Amino acid sequence: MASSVGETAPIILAASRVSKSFGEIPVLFSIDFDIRPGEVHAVIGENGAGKSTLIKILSGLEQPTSGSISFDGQTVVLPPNGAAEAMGIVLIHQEMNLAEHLTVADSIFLGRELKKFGFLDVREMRKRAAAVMETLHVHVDPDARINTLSVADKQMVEIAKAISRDARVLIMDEPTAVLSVGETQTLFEQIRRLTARGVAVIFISHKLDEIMELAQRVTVLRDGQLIATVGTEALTPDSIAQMMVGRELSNLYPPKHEPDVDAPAVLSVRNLSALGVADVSFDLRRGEILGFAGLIGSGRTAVAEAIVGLTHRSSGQITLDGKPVDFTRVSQSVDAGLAYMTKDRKGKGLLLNMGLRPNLTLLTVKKHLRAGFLDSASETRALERAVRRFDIRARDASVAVGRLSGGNQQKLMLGKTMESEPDIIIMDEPTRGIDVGTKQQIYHIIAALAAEGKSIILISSELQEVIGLSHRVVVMRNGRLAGVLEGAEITESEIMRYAAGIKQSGNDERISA
Amino acid sequence: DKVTIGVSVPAADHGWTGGVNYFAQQAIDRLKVTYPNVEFVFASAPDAPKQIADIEDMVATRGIDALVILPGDPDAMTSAIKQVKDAGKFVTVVDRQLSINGVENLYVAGDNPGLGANAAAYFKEALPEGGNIVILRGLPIPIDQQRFDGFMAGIEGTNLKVLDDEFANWNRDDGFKVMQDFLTRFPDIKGVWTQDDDISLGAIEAIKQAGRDKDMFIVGGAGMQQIIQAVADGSALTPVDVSYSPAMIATAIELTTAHLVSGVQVSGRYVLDSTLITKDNAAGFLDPASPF
Amino acid sequence: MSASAPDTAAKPARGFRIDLKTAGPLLALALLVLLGITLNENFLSYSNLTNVLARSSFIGIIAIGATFVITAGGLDLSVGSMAAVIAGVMIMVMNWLIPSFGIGWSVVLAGMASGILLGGVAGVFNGLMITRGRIEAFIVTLGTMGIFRSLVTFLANGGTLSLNFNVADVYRPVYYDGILGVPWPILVFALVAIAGEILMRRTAFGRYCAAIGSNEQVARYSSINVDNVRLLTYILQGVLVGVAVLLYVPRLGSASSTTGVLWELEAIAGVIIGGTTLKGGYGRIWGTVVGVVILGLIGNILNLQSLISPYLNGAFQGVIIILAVLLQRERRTS
Amino acid sequence: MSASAPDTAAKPARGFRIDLKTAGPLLALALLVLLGITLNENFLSYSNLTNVLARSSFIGIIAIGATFVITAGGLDLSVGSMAAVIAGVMIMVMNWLIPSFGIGWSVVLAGMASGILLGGVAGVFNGLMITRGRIEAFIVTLGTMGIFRSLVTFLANGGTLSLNFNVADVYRPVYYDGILGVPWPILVFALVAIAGEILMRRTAFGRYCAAIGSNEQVARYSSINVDNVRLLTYILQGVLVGVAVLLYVPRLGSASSTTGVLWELEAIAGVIIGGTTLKGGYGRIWGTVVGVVILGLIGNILNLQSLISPYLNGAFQGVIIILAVLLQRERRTS
Ligand SMILES: Nc1ncnc2c1ncn2[C@@H]1O[C@H](COP(=O)(O)OP(=O)(O)OP(=O)(O)O)[C@@H](O)[C@H]1O
Ligand SMILES: Nc1ncnc2c1ncn2[C@@H]1O[C@H](COP(=O)(O)OP(=O)(O)OP(=O)(O)O)[C@@H](O)[C@H]1O
Ligand SMILES: [Mg+2]
Ligand SMILES: [Mg+2]
Repeated sequence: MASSVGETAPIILAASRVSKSFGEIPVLFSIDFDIRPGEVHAVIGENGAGKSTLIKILSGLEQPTSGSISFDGQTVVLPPNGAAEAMGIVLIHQEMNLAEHLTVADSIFLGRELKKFGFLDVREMRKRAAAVMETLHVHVDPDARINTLSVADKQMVEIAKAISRDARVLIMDEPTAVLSVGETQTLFEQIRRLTARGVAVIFISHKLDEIMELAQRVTVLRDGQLIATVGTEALTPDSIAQMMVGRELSNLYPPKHEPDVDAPAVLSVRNLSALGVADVSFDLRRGEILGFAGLIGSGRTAVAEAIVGLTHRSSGQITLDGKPVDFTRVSQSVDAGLAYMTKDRKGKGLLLNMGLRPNLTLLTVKKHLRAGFLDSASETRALERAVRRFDIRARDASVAVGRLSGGNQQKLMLGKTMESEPDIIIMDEPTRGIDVGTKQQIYHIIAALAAEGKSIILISSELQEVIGLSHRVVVMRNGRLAGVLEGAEITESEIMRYAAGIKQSGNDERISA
Repeated sequence: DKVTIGVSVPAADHGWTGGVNYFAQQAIDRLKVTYPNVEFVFASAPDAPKQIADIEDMVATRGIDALVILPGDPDAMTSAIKQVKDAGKFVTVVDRQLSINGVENLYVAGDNPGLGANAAAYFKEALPEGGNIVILRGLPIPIDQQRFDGFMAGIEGTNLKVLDDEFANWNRDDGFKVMQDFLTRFPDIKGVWTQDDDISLGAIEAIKQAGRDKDMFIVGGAGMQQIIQAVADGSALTPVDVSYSPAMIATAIELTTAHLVSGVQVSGRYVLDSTLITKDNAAGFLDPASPF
Repeated sequence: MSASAPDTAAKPARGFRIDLKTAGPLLALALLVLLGITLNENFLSYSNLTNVLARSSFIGIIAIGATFVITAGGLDLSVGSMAAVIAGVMIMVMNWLIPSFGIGWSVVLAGMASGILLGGVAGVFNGLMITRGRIEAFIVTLGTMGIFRSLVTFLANGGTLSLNFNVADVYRPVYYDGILGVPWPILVFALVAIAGEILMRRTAFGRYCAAIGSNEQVARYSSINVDNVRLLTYILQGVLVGVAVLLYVPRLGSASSTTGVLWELEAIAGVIIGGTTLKGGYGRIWGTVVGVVILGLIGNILNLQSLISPYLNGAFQGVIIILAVLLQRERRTS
Repeated sequence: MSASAPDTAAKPARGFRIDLKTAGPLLALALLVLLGITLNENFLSYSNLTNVLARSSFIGIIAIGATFVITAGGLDLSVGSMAAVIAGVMIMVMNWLIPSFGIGWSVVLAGMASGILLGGVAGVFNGLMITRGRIEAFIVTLGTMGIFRSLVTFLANGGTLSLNFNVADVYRPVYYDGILGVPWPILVFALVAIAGEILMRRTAFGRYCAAIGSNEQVARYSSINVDNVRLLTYILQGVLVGVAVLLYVPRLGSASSTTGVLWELEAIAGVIIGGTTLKGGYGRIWGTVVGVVILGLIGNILNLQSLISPYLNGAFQGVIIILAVLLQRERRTS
């Protein structure tokens, strides 16, 4: 394979004619891949294309069915179970891989604890953990237990864990999926610092602009086949997308239909306070897509969870279609036509040990009862519908959901939420880990729902997405509402100003309108 | 002045120990009225460590002057009881022999080998030409072994053939199960020795269910009222029983109290015989108030 | 393989293919039966098989309840003591009602009703402490295990509670008779098993149990009322203990502090041998039935031979239990 | 641009702040002590306190092992039976060595060594079946529970194995004497607890136990040798059962099939009362010590008074256990 980067540094890690099957099912076909010190090499492809599988092979977590791996020019069999870390191959998993009971510092040093006289040097580990977190501008207590952190903070801990190791090859599987622009930039700074020191970085992302910004080379996979490895300078986001999906991707975002300014507010929130939320008020109109932007931990999820009754509300009123409601259980909000889709698909969204069908219908089991008993035919029909609508790809319906590729899990969760046919949908990072092709489909679905008269709250850390879809955008900061943007105001810089606290608006008159 | 007597018995985990608990408390209630200046401390324990803990607590916190103890596991209890003795307390041991001699001041003994021997004697008499018998044993602990050895010694040299023995854990449910399976396995059984009336009650149901109550008889032990009543009524299935009264604990408490209060000299061994209860003498063993 | 090719998309459910995980316990059962046949020609006799199944039915019915509790991520250590206290109270209620109702089925039915009711109440108590009190199931049911056991000892004054003989005669057929030669306990066990299987596989409740045991958070976010479902599992367990006791009391007509000792362990063992996961999330009623029957057969086989010293019964039991599960594992990974 | 807002996040490290979760069992302990004091003036006497602590030491030492097993997501039901078989073998070894070694410390030391060794071997067996055999810990240790118990019954021929009295006299001080008025069992318990606390908090092994119990996959991907760590927890458990038996034998001088019955339940209860999570991932040695002492005190307090019928002891115990954990929960959520 001809290198498209005119580098002279020797290849550090390479895969040669690597194939992989799970049981009978082939997922990778004779892939060649290599990376040099100081290089960022991106891997892109549709959901289920085999990206995660490839990098698992490159880090020893899976063994190839055929083909070989070479490291420092030597053909090697990588040791399993993360032992390749000792060789300097460090992986950040796509699905967060942290033990929930441990503390942040414990997690960062798990498996290579610092010791003094044979005992753990707890103080030093805490200090170093804090230092790494500092370089990432993350403010979490090194003694905090993982199960008290938000999804984004967990991702940052995962990143901290990886960059604190002496990596020669750092592999990142969609590290930015739950990060907002700010965190992403911090991460990129760290990546550049590392590559400057000669670390090789393999980077997977569905966000093409990130790839353009960071990578020198891009390898495109489609259905387990190597399509091409090319230098980024020769590419545009459009051409990458085309290589990935195999077709032209015009208009990622559908045209916004005119928001009906006179439409009644279907959901009104007044002075909502809850854990992580203070005094939030806003209205959601019928047929409207209301974006929620903000930094990590700015309280967007907390607002949503307080509305649907997942967390305790300390004060504030919520009205639905003019009627005051007080949800204390999710079932009440679902029955009232208000559904919330979590961003934590592994921890809160899907039963990883179960098949597709029970997962899809879990929220709406009652719809599939006939004479009180589950009607599996009806469930199967629902699954077939969801598979078609969201392009879910799985070996078969009985495969444990935990074995699906990340993006397909996300699609299944979308399907699950939509099964309840809600009038109001709160989507928390709905396109987390989804490829551009499917993203486009989902955007169209969201827009179509709004056009039908459904109302959508779109919580997203991807600013482009918020801007491309929303009629109005709520920006949150520190658990409070920092501003509401409308029409031409909705620009990246405006949102960032509010989010960062540079701009603050007395927006009371606007939302009470 | 005030006298405190500690009474420690095994927990009421089957019929016979249930009887021990009952008779001990009866005796205590009765004696409390008779001797207002005597205080009793009563404890029952499911196992040896707990029973040792009980008597340690009696010495350390309740200031007992005498201890009446039916040791669940005498070998394990010996040194703990010796400590009580060494602390200057009067010690009465009931039913089970300690593993060192001379620890106790008074020994009120039941006769476990005798229980087995008595039953064996009846089998020899009832089946002079011999025949097949099965044995349902208690729990694998020394008392059971003593009874079993006593029985086996008693039938040695006869034509009585022990088809098999299994543990029924002094428990009705297990008596039922083991007997059911013995009945399945052995088409010809003439006699059943259960050495305990709780086991008998379970076995009887199994025999009746199989419709073989005419083919065999069953001998238990310990003198449970229900069985004694059947013996008195002339039941063919339970023609006899062997006494082993849990009321021996009451005797021990009474003797100890008498000694402490009125200085009656009691010492040495009181062996309470295991006697064969037959239709003729059953009336003397009936006590409608007894729960056992 | 192309992107939109149907073979990569979800295929429908697999239908009636034999589940490998089921094969494990079934294989162990088959081997035990073979062992039984070689050891004793009466093993396969009608009376032996009905004996074994009938006496396995109490534990079986309780274990079916335990399957739900464990599937939903819980545990109930109190079932054995609960059985004892229910048996004791049933007997007391029946004895007490004789003067007013006279000897007959009305007394027995009243006793049965009280048993089921008490089971339900005990289940509610366990369940509320666990769900509303937020105390670990292990601790709550360890506590109630002691409490129930104490209660029955107290009620029986350390001895045995016996059912009035005349009432016992009326009640006896419930254990010893049956229809078409199948004893009632076996029939009830079969019915409870079928109902349990349907409840587990074909109702929302069963689905919710598995979801909660698999991931409580996901269940909560999926609008399942976790506390109520969990509470229901404990109530169901209590009621089923009541049902088991209905069949137990007519057998010997008595209850004491030893009634039901270690039933909890046997029930849980049956559940786990049957392939249900102890940590929750996956339960199989059918497997539980097989597991319980395996346990019943082990005892039966031990009594049918003289090769093994009775001192070693426990060792034999232990080895078989481990082997039964080992077989399952082997097949699972293959 | 700086990322997440500092004021909603990062709290300073906790330093020596009292952990609320610890406060629960400690509070329960304090209340029990208060109750003891009001019931009997001798409660706080030196002899009573040393009595209670010394006899809690067996379960305590075993429970410390169980804390590691449970933290790593395992379970060991066999500890009680294991204690019995170790005690039996120790006694047999000592009796058997008398002819060659004579009466004296050499025999006792050889017995002790054999006890520890046997514990380790039993632990290796449990651990290998679980880690290499891939059988649920519940099933393996339920199996070995039966096997060990049978073995001791078999060795004792259904009766009791008793230590030669002369050797017993040499050995006795190991339970009844001590240094500076503190009996050996208490000293050993304290030492094991301190070592356990250090092992749990200050070594990679303890950290790995928590990681494995919390998420085995994560542990595996962090290149922790999950099987070996888990195996080590069972070996540690076995060795600690051996240590407990070293102190137990001089107290009772005998072993039988009833030795150590239900110790497993008591040990697990102590662990859970102390705040360790039954499903693994979080363990607290310090809490286990408190939990075991609470259990020991409950028994002691029941003996301090004659108010409660001994038939209701179990109920009292059950209520206290639930309350001890309830206190913990209340504080935790507040
Ligand atoms: N352990 C497994 N067992 C069976 N099939 C698997 C397993 N892991 C992955 N697969 C299958 O392999 C294929 C490739 O999955 P992979 O996770 O590599 O995709 P991906 O490119 O990372 O997708 P995404 O962008 O959605 O993360 C998928 O069809 C997936 O279902
Ligand atoms: N269980 C919890 N305990 C304590 N604090 C919490 C908990 N859950 C959330 N928080 C805090 O509440 C605040 C809001 O968190 P949340 O995850 O809702 O933010 P967010 O803006 O939705 O995050 P993201 O940008 O990742 O979507 C954060 O400061 C978080 O630390
Ligand atoms: Mg992936
Ligand atoms: Mg036999």
